[in-house]
Amino acid sequence: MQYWVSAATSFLSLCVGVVALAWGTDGGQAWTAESARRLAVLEQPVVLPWVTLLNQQGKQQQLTDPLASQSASGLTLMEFIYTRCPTVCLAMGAEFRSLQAELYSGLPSERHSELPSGLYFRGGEVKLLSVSFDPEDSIEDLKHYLTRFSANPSIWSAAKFARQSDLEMIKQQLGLIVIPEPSVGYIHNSAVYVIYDGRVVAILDHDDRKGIRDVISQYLPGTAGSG
Amino acid sequence: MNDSTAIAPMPGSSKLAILAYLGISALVYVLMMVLGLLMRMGQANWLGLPADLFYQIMTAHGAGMVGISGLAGSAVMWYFLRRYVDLTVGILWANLAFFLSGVVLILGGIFLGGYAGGWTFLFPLPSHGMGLWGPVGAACFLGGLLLIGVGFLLLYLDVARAIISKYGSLARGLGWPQLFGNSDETPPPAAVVAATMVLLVNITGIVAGAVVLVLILVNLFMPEFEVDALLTKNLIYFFGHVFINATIYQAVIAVYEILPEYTKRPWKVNKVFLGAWTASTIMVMAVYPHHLLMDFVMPTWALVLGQIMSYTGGFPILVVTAFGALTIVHRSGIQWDMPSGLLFLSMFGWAVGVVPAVIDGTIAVNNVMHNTMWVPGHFHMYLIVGLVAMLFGFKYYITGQDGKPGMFDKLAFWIYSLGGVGLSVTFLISGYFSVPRRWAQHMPEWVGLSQPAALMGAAVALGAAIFAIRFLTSLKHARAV
Amino acid sequence: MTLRAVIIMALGMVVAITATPLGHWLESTMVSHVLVELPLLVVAGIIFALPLKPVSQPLLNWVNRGGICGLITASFLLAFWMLPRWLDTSLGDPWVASAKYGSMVLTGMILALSWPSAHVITRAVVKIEFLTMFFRLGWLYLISPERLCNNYLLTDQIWLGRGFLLVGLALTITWAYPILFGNAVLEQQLTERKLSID
Amino acid sequence: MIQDTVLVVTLVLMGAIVAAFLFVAINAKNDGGEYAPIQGRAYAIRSKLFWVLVVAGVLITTVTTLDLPYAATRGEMAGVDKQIDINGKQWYWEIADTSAKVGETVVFNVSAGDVTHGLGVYDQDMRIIGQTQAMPGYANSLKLTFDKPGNYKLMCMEYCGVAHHAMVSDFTVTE
Repeated sequence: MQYWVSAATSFLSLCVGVVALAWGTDGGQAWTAESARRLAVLEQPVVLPWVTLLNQQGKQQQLTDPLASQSASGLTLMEFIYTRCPTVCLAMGAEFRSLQAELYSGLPSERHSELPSGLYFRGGEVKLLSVSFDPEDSIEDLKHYLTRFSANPSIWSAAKFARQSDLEMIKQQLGLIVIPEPSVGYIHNSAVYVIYDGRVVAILDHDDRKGIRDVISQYLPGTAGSG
Repeated sequence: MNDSTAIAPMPGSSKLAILAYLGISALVYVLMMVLGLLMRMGQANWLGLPADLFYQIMTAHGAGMVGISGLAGSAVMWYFLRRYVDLTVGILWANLAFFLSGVVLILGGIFLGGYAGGWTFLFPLPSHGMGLWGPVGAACFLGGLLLIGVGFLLLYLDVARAIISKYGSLARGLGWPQLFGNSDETPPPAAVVAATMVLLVNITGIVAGAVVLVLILVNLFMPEFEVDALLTKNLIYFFGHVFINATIYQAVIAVYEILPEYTKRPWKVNKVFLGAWTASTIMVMAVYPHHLLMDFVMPTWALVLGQIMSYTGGFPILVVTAFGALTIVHRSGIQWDMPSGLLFLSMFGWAVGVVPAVIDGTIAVNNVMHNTMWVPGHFHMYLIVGLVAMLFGFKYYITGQDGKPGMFDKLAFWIYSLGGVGLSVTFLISGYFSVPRRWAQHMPEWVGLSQPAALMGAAVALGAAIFAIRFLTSLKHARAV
Repeated sequence: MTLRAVIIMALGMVVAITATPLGHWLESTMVSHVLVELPLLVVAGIIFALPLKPVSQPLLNWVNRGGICGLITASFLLAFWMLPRWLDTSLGDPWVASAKYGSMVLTGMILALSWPSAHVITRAVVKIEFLTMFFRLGWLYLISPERLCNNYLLTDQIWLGRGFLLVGLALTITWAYPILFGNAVLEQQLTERKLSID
Repeated sequence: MIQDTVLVVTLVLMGAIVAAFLFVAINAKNDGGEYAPIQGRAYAIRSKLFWVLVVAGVLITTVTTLDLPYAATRGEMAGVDKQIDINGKQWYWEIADTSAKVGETVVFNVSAGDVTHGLGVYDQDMRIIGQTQAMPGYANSLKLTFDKPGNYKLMCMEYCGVAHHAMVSDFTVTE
């Protein structure tokens, strides 16, 4: 009898363990905190709070509305940076520059079929936004950052938080990690946040071009060609 | 344990377990030989075998033969070792249970999941099925291997426990005090020495296999974890080589135990014997780079060491075990019957198979022989004519079929042994003609080589089938365990 | 030193890790987090379980025969906190951090209450699986193309990978030596508890 | 051709083992009486055999390891006329150049794009003249000198999936 009780408890602990691991990885889909927050956003988009930013011209703007000209149905690709960043932010900037070239073909929509593959979008509907989390970044620094990557002001803007307390809220809500590190500046998780209709609908690797295209064509079907 | 199902007149769960091991292995051997025959017939253009099916069969044949050889070899080891140490019957059953569940997964992975990546699952092939199989099929196959590994791990741990509790340590099990020190104590019997060697190399091999299998499984589902192909290959061959070698090293215990019974001459465990087994322990683990001689990026020293180990690895077999068997049989007045005949044949098969193996282990030769039919040529020689003959010899022995062999037995013996030698020689000759191994479809000029090989393969399968039937129908006479 | 003193020291260690900057300091690198802090908590748990043993033995004989159930539970607890996701989350979320501290101490207690009744084969399997897992994790951490934890640098991760391999190697040597060359304690253990599986 | 030497040596040595086993098998049924003298003679033969094998082994090992096929992979390219990059993929070879001239010493730099393959170079008689493994992440350099003109074949030697046997390309050596 004792034997069977122990066999049952062992089996039970095995089952509970398997279930716990499955729960802890969203059924094997999210092994890291990064993949977990991306999965969570896909399942349940995060509504962005009312956060005021200062852009590279020193003007106030809302996080959800980086360029005044943007239409309500537009889409924003956002990333978090700091301008002194010697490593990953450079890669992110370079990636945004090439994305900008792709977005801004300058062709009217009826001629999209003539575009070589990869050049899908007409400028104006997809915007780029680089947000600095570094309180030491000045308006001048933001301006330099954009110049360094030949940003087109009608597509790509840079901004910083008007109030540092907003940064804490954003970190909480989006799972953004920023850790000061004496030797490198900051450790942070690099990603592209896709904002649509005031909500973060996807978080992707900054160099995941295919993923970014797919999301854009999902939300703006009229403007994107078939992948 | 419930003994009511045990075979009369000598009940006992351990006897039932050993007979289950041997019975299952007899059937699986015949089945796997038929699979081998199908492949040869396909290559001989006598059978329209689609390539995907050919490679699935190849995968099943390889994994099946290696696995069942491990299982049958461990039964031989267990049977004789139990004469000297106290083994756990429950573990023996547990291993069988793990083995059979592993087999189910493997067969499912191959024939339902379409997995045809070869039993060596050379990374990153399992994740590149190109539509023929997906990650699930490959995972079933790899998971099956893992399960089988867990079962064997349990078995070898129990053997280790038993040997340590009687002799104190594994070094004593290998007879080191007698070999290196001046100990006057009687050294452990041959079965204990051999079992110690086998458990040492196999536990090490299983650990390496368990690491690499899980890494490949991770890679299947998370391809961003790119495993290094060369490191993986090293571990796979370490594990694979050790495991398949150990099958023979555990089955040879039958020769040590049974031939002396026949010849009334003792198989003396002396310093040479102990030295040979200690050397084998190290060499079996260090020789695997001879599988990697064509990986030019490997360090030169490792490859040269592979060549040297492959040469010296033949010494204990030729100079000690095979020579010992010859000595013990020579002018002994031995009575030739099925057990003694098959065991003597097995020593021949092992010894003669060493020759092409060692020659292929030479770098200059490997450069033109690696992955040609030469390679299966050598190991079919010492698996068919060596290991399997050894196992069937033991099966005749345990079912009490010594004494005058019947006509069918004699016929099967000659069909099997000549077929086995012939099959291996046709493999070797194909290797001489540079025919690559593992090709579903042969070039027209090679088909002529496969046709006699298919006939020989049929002979081997027929012989083995007769052995198997004779074994299964004589179970009721089985000796006590 | 009395048992009481040892327990108080262990308690002090747990408090130091969970409630003082020591914990924060240990968690500042991945290697010390995983290979120092977590094992220390497990050790504390083992110590806490010492006085419980005689009290709980009747119950354990009932539900944890051969220590199997406990060892399975402990393995899953350890496995859970080896998930980069939860290790990472524990750094920012105090609830998750508490769960981590608690479950590590619990793991130690479960181990202490299961190990003595575990069969020698069970122990060997656990040990082998344990060191094999160190090799697997070490290898995985060394080849991971990206940061597994947002809170740690890639180089940190590589150091942990090397640490895993080193610990695996050290465990292999420590456990293999007596088996290969013999020691009195082991022999005694083995003869005392010969078999009981069938 | 090295295959001929290999076959002859193998057959001779295997023949010796066959002879030894036949000799014992034929004499086995005669009871020779005391085991000790038989054993004594056998041990004497065995120690001779051991030393013969040791001496032969040292000689053979020395001779056969003087010239290893690994030099090109270690970067020694002296006397090389041509380097050709080859990349193995499921299931074809990407070959930078499929021709060479008689007498030219060619180094094939062999790698793989997906899984492990093996590059075997076959001459016009369909015999291997050299091979190396093709592995993702590694480049093995196989050095060959083409003495005879004709159509050579590059074939896959390492099982790489269901069309493994179809992974054959041509290589031409001209005067």
